[in-house]
Amino acid sequence: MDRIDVHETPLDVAAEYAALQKANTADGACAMFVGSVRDFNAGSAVGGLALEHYPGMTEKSLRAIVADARGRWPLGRVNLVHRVGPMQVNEEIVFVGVTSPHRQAAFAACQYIMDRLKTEAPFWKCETVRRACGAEEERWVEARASDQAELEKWA
Amino acid sequence: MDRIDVHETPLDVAAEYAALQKANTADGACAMFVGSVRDFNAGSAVGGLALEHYPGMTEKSLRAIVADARGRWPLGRVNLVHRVGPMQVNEEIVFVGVTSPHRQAAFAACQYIMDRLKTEAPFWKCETVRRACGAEEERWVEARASDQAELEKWA
Amino acid sequence: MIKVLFFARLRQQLGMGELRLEDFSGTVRSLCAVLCERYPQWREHLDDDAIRVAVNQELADSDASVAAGDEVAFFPPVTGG
Amino acid sequence: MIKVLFFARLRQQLGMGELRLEDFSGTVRSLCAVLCERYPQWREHLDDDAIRVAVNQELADSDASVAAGDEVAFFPPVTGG
Repeated sequence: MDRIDVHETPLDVAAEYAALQKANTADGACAMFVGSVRDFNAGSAVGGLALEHYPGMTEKSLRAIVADARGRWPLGRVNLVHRVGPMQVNEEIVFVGVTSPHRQAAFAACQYIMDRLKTEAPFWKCETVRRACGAEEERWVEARASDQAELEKWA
Repeated sequence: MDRIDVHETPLDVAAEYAALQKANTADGACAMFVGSVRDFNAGSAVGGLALEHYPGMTEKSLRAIVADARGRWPLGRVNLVHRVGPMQVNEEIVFVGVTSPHRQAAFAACQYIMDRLKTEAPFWKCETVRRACGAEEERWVEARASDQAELEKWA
Repeated sequence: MIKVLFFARLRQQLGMGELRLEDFSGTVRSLCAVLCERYPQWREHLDDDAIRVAVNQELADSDASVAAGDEVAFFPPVTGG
Repeated sequence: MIKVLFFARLRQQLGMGELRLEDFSGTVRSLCAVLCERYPQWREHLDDDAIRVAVNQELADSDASVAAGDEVAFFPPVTGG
């Protein structure tokens, strides 16, 4: 029922949505989230991103998060795909899609999965930052306190 | 910036997402919701749906809802499409997509737009219900108290 | 002249989708009273707290004013989405 | 034998992504002390409250036990999604 995948190739959001919706007559609600590479972060122009992960742990962590979401809400299909490796500005990093008979459950589960993923799934972003002088440098993205704070609403 | 549309032809979710994402380098977050026709509602098998609306008021109402969402959160693109007329089980009724630099804003705005639409946009669903004896009959869908209750979280 | 519209279940119950009323001026509540006087069989459907009203395509309450040129719509709670 | 992994910024700071430790048994905290004793220049990076730990690919705290055959990973706060 769950599709959980981590790969280096570009995400295909249309295909992910089609898999959630195809012949799914029981669920009237589908909530989705797509995170992609912004051109600006923490005051600097971003030229691209490389995503490192912990191969053995990543899928295990994502499966645990999705299982917890299923324990909280009545969900139909769950589809969670995360890209790793190098990627360009505007390319998709993560797709989360959740179907349910109920709109509130679909929204809540989609947001819950993202909030948990952001704080515990072993991914690390390294940005290529363009300085005003034209030089490029690599910079590890700092974790945000706000991501930790978002978790509290699910406690 | 906003695409708001009401039409009788099928929704194309892939195209709607593509329009939100294309060359959008400022927004790292895209939250979407799709509502579609379920095969079962309020204890009965559903064979299809016809959606009536109030043509003069519909788009006006949707525009006001989206404008209010923009007043609450920093949003990039907003795309709200609602189908009307006859449709089959599993077909899409509504698409809401919102982009933002921030994940929380995208999720909140998407859910807010759906909660407002569900309680004030002038659409009415008439289901074709299949009785156990094989007979079909048309039935106006009842509004849910829970939809009204959802609004309170935005007050 | 006022344009009055009915939608969905209410349209079916009243057996009418649209009517025009000459020389009315007052509130939504008094418009409703005029209609129920003219069509007594509408009262059970129209004089119902669940029924919503829009004046000139914006949601309104019973105290809203209605005058010549206005469009008033009565309908059941909405169920789109 | 214990397998120890380092990721992201921490991997770069320590200049090492993986090491193997013979004959260790204790807690995550004592494992960290053993590593900092062997590589004193690691202390400022490894002995930091922000650093997260996973034992056998599940998040763990400093009191978690580590024994032969375990895989222990140290890494900075995650930033995916």
